Amino acid sequence: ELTFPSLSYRTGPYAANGIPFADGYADYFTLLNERDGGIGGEMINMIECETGYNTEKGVECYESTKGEGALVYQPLSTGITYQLIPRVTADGIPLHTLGYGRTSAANGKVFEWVFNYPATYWDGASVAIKYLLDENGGDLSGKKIALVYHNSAYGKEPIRTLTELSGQHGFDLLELPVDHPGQEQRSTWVQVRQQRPDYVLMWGWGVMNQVAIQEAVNIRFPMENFIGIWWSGSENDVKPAGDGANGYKALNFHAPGADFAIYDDLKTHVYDAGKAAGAGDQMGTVLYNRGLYAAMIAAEGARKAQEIHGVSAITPAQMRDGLEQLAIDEARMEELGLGGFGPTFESSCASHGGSGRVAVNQWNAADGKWEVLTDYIQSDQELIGRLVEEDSVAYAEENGIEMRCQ
Amino acid sequence: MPDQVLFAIEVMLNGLMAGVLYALVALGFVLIFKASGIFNYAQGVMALFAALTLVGIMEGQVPFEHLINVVFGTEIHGFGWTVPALLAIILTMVVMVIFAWLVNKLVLRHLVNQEPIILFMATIGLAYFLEGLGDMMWGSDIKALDVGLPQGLNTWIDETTFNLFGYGFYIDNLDISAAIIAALLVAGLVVFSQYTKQGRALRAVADDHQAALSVGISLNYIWVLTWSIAGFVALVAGIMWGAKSGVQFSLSLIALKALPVLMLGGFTSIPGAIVGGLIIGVGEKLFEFLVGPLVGGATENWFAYVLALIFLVFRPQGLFGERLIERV
Amino acid sequence: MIYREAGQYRTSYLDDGQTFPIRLDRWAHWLLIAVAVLVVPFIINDYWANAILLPFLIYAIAALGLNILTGYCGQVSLGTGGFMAVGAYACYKLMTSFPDISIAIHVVLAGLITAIVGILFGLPSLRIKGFYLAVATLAAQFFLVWLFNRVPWFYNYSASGQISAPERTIFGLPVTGPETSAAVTYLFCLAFVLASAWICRNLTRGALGRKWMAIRDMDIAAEIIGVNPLHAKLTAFGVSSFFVGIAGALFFSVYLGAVEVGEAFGINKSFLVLFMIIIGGLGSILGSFLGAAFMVLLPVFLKNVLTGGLGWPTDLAAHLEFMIVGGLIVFFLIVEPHGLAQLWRLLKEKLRLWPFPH
Amino acid sequence: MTQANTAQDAPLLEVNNIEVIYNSVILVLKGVSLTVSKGGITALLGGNGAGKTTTLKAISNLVHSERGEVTKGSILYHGERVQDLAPSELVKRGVVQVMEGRHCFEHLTVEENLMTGAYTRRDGRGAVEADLDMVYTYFPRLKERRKSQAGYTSGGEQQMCAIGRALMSRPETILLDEPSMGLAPQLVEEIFGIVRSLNEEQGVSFLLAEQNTNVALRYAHRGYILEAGRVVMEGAAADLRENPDVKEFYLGVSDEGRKSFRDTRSYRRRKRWLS
Amino acid sequence: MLDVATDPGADQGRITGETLLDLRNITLRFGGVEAIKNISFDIREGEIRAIIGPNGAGKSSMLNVISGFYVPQEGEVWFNGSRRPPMKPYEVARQGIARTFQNIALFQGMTVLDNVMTGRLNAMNAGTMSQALWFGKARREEVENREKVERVIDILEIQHIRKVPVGRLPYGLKKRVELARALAAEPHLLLLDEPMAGMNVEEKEDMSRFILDVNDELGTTIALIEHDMGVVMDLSDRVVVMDYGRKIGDGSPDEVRNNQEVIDAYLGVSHD
Ligand SMILES: Nc1ncnc2c1ncn2[C@@H]1O[C@H](COP(=O)(O)OP(=O)(O)OP(=O)(O)O)[C@@H](O)[C@H]1O
Ligand SMILES: Nc1ncnc2c1ncn2[C@@H]1O[C@H](COP(=O)(O)OP(=O)(O)OP(=O)(O)O)[C@@H](O)[C@H]1O
Ligand SMILES: [Mg+2]
Ligand SMILES: [Mg+2]
Repeated sequence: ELTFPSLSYRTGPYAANGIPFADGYADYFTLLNERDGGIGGEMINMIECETGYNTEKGVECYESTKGEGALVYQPLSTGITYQLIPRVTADGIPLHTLGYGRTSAANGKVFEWVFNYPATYWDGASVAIKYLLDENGGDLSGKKIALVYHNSAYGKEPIRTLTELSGQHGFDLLELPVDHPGQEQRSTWVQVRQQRPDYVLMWGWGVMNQVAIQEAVNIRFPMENFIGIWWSGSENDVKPAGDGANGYKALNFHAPGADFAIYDDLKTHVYDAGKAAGAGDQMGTVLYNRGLYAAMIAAEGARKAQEIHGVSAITPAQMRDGLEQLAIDEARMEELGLGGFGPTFESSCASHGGSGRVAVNQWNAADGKWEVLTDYIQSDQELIGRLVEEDSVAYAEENGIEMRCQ
Repeated sequence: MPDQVLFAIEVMLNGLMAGVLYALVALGFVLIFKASGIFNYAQGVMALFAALTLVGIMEGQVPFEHLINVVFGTEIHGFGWTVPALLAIILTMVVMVIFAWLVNKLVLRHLVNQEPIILFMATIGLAYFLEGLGDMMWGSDIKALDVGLPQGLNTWIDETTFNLFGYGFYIDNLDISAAIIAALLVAGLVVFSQYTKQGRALRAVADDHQAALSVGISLNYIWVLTWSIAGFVALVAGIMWGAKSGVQFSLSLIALKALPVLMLGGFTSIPGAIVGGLIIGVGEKLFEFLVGPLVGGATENWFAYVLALIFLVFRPQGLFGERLIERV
Repeated sequence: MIYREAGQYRTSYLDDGQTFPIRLDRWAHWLLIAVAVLVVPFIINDYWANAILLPFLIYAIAALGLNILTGYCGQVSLGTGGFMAVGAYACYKLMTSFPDISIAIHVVLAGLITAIVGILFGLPSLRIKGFYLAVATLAAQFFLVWLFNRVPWFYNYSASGQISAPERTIFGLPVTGPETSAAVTYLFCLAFVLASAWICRNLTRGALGRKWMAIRDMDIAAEIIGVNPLHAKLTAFGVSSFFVGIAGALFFSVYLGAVEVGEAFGINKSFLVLFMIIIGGLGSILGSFLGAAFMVLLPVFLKNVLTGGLGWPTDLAAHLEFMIVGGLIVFFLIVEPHGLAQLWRLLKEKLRLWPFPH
Repeated sequence: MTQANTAQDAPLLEVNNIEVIYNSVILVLKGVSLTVSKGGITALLGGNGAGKTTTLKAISNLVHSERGEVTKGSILYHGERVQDLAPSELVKRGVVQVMEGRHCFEHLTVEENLMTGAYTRRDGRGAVEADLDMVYTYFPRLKERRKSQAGYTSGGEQQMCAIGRALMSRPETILLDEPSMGLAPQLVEEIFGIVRSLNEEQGVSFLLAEQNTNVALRYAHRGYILEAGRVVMEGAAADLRENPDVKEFYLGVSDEGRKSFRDTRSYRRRKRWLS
Repeated sequence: MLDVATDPGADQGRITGETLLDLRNITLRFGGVEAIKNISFDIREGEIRAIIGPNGAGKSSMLNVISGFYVPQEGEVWFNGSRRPPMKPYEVARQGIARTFQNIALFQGMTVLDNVMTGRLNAMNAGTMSQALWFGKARREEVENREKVERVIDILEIQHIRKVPVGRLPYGLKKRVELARALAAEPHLLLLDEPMAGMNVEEKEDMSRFILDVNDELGTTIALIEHDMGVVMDLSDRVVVMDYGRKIGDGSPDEVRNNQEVIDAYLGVSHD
């Protein structure tokens, strides 16, 4: 039996986002159990534990499940991630933070147990600028770009990268923090209106996203110049603003929608069998797909581990090896029924951060769905590599961690 | 006029509007405080619950859908009808009255003549309960709420001011409706509480439960009445805020925006809620505009409280609150 | 029939003022401490320590602190989260600036620093009373959180904006950082809890405690009979913040190991600790413990029963958990408005009369 | 005791052997029985903590709001059981209590306080205004202070306000708890004068708990003496006044006439009925 | 202190000491209400001084002026021979003025014992540290002061309710506890605001005894507001009469009793 805990949040302020992710995560494992009899002959045991996006509950969930042979944690909250990094390091259990958490954990030399592929926030910032460069014929000088961000560690993540990039490309960066929870953003958007930035980037979460998009609609900010990070790019964020949100863009490292072969299997083996998680109404939404994607990576990691170690009932340490040698390529995704679903990437002992390739999606309000606008764009690896190195080395020194993979 | 001044005026106007929205939430608190001396921690959750119920009814959701599906293995997904906004609002009001009745029956009645802090605690219990109940009844997803109020930049103001100053002011239509509704509500409530027998009884209850009982005021009746009105105010606040951000859990957090307003205006004053709202709205927006950039922004949350604090140091009972009786 | 006051004589005023006037209570109390110190560390595991006992102990300290201010001195505070943050960040700065000094000393110093901050924010209490005072403490709450989030010096300029506790040992055993053992962290916190409870008890049974309670019950009368309100209120703010600061320091360094201020020390924390003392019993040391237990243990218990035991889906279980916690709060209030501690006291009073009710 | 005598025999309010327990542990009344006859003035006397206030609150049903309970016995008004009625229901039936210790609504003005007294009345504005005038003629001092917040009036003014407020509901029976407390001697006489005139002219019945035994027994028709939660003596007021114990302990007169307060020597004396 | 023989006749109108407290031309206004209008009177060392007058005359306000809670708009307060500068109430208390209140102001959440102990707060000044550790001075002080308090408790016969929360006490006992609290402070000047309201004759007799004993034994000067003329006439050495904020009489009980203005405004019929 392979145990995968799912630290989900179906309640609390971010429940609306937690539910689809948890459903997707669960449904994928159910599919493997139902269709393939688990992974490599081992059935999957997924333990769901409610965190309510609360760090203390997250710790409780971790402690209560780690004894059950948990193979990898997907804590789904930056706060909980930071609690768990030292704990998983001590306990020797892999931690996968899919496009969130601590960016510099991409450096596997320092963070042996932490994985954050396929892309990090810094990749996101870099890709956003790259995309804008593209739109402007490679030149952003003299342009003004505003960053509307959640005033927390998460929201502040891209600032360093963007500051570097603004130096490189000569655009002005306007920082506009929004305090939690972000229900009232009038002064932020009045400022946007006065300062007339050419583009607005957003690192938001929860209700902040909905209000920001609504306010942008209100001031008639051109939606196509408004780009959110992947946590600001779900149906939940745009729907409350109605038609006004049409054209809003968001980054993503996987595809939206249900046009994938795997959905056929899900339908036969999971939905129609009455085994869908939750209310069973989230299929194909961005966050459901993200849950699916996270589960897929976990499963592939386990498969890889089985392959390397030649045992089916793997240990967390073996799981780490599997995750560390993971290679997701087109062919494999096609096999899984997920052709083109996400970027290809490979990981190694030193690199836990994936390829850093991110696509831009756009909201089509009329059809009520997200559309893929670009291919997966490669982030500025040189710059990000440098930043990751700096930060992780500082962490290693502070905590007396020895570099591995030398 | 120089740009900065124009901007400041625009910021101020928007502050006024935001203030009205805060005041809408604060009003609910004031009502219940006035009528029973209870600081109703559950007011924010009530706004959420009211808005959830409204959307639920409008969209023909089946209450406890998920629970029913899990327990009975059914596949219910809504009644399949929609209800017009006005009717839904009325039905929601009925639900809120039932809620008020239950609160009185199950909670308040047993806590007559207790100290304020204990009643406060009871409302915390209520908030927890309602939080769980709301989610269980209507689900935790974000719901768009549209009762037909106009939203977005008001073109007329934009154009007029543009012609005048060469810079168009941004005022949200929704805020304008909120201001009108708030004005009506406040006027009505002021008349009710100051000039009617029930209003007087309400204030008497807040002062001394026992004495109120002894003159024949029925606490049950008064409490059902005020909690119903507070439920109505919560619904209005829920509609306004829900239209901005969608109806979701975070709606209950608007209570935090109402707190400084409440304290500045005075817990017992209905006009105080409005005036306090306006002062806080303008104050925090202007501060963010003028000082925010120097200190890194996102100052609104704490500045609202600091502003209230400054006022309170000079008037410890809030701007319009009743003077604390200090006698021996 | 054993539970009796009769036949237990006291011969000095000190005896009369002791914490547990009834012998059986005294024995039960010592037995409890003996079990907590001598037995629990040997049977404890990571889950019990990290998920249950540590939060319980740490919240108990915070509740004790707030109870001094709100329960004993009558000043409603909603700034507990902010003051805990001061403790946490002070502890972090001390830990990283003076790595060679014992962590126990850092925790105490963090408490003292918080006490100073607490006194500062307590100043408005001279003019502002009742629920209105909450505004001053809320200003503290929001301002402090904003400050720790905004000024990079507090988090040593780390890119993540989080603070994380480096490893520190006591008697060679790690109490912070990843390599801790359940028993050590538990005992470390337990030591602080016992000391705090003992100090609180001492303070509240003596002259200072009476000053606080006098201010709480009727501030004007207290002033007229000779209590200096400034002194009483500010000492309450100081002592209270001291304990809250210690709780914050432990919360960060021993329990969580890494925190982000807005998330760990937000307004919710202030409310949570306030709920604890109201439910447990205002102005009662036992109440602080009972309240902390109620708010920390009950949800975990319910969750384990509902999802673990009955196999409910997690979301329904979580919703039901909210409803049950809320329902129980109301239920307990109706049974006994003055909190669990008072309920306990009345039960004992009944027991004393048993089997003859009147 | 002139006209009132005629109607005095019909019992209006009967309290039969009630027990009251606070907080479900403190037993305060241990079987109290008394009757108030229609149109009578009944005095309830007794030392501190005897249970007078508790008795009145048990009748008006305010004990519930202090976490007290009537556990035994019954209370009948007009022969009907009333102990399960809400206090407001009782007021509607004409029983109103003036609580011990003033209990004015501090933040309301004196006049608003009086007006809340008329809360249950349905007989129109005019009648209420007339009664307001009546209260003001009884207590001219209140008229002077009518616009000030009750919390800021003097102790005696608050006492008048509380009594006036009860009168405003046009009750049939008034439960008066220590009306004379804190009032100037002249005013005490006046208040009892008002009690008597209401009783004689409008047939209002009174149950009054009073420490000022002297005055109380002068105006009452009947008296009960309560000690430690039990009725220890009852009888016509005139008889009680002649009782030597009552004389010594409640009226402060011994055989040699009124004693000076300076003359009391010892603290502990035994009442004969308590031996 | 029990059963000290005093000759009642000789006590009345006895010669008392120096002027302890002198109120000169006090005027106190609340907005439009003039509660005290230009009143002067003095209280001598060791005497029992009664203040009487109709309701709302300004008696309680006068006590509040003395204890520093109200600051008069005009006039001077002389205490112990020197003019008292503006002071906070707690500073006044520390000069040795204790009082009871008309509407009982006990600390509801505390037991009788703790309430009375609050009377001794000004005598207890162990540092916070010592208190926190319950060591040294704090511990010593607690015992010493407890002894004093127990004496007061004994005198006032409230031993049996020592551990009862005051909220549960009947009215009359509360008054007695309040007196105990004031006495515990061992004041120089004791201000009593209607200490016997709500008591029956027997209890008033007891209270009178307590007051007399305190006055005799400890030499405490007492200012007393009371509506029971019997008590006032029997106990007091001198009486001030107030009406509508004015002083309408001042002198020995006999003088006051026969003053026509006083009879009209206050006594109504003459009392024996
Ligand atoms: N709420 C309460 N909780 C507990 N005990 C109470 C409560 N109210 C009164 N008691 C107790 O009940 C007894 C009777 O009190 P009650 O107030 O009825 O006396 P009383 O005769 O009115 O005295 P007084 O003349 O002083 O007003 C007292 O011993 C008192 O301690
Ligand atoms: N803080 C205040 N604000 C306004 N008015 C006040 C205040 N304190 C007292 N008064 C008024 O001053 C007058 C005198 O009040 P005070 O309490 O001194 O009367 P008193 O002589 O003690 O009367 P009683 O015998 O009824 O207690 C009253 O009319 C009262 O309403
Ligand atoms: Mg009484
Ligand atoms: Mg007075």
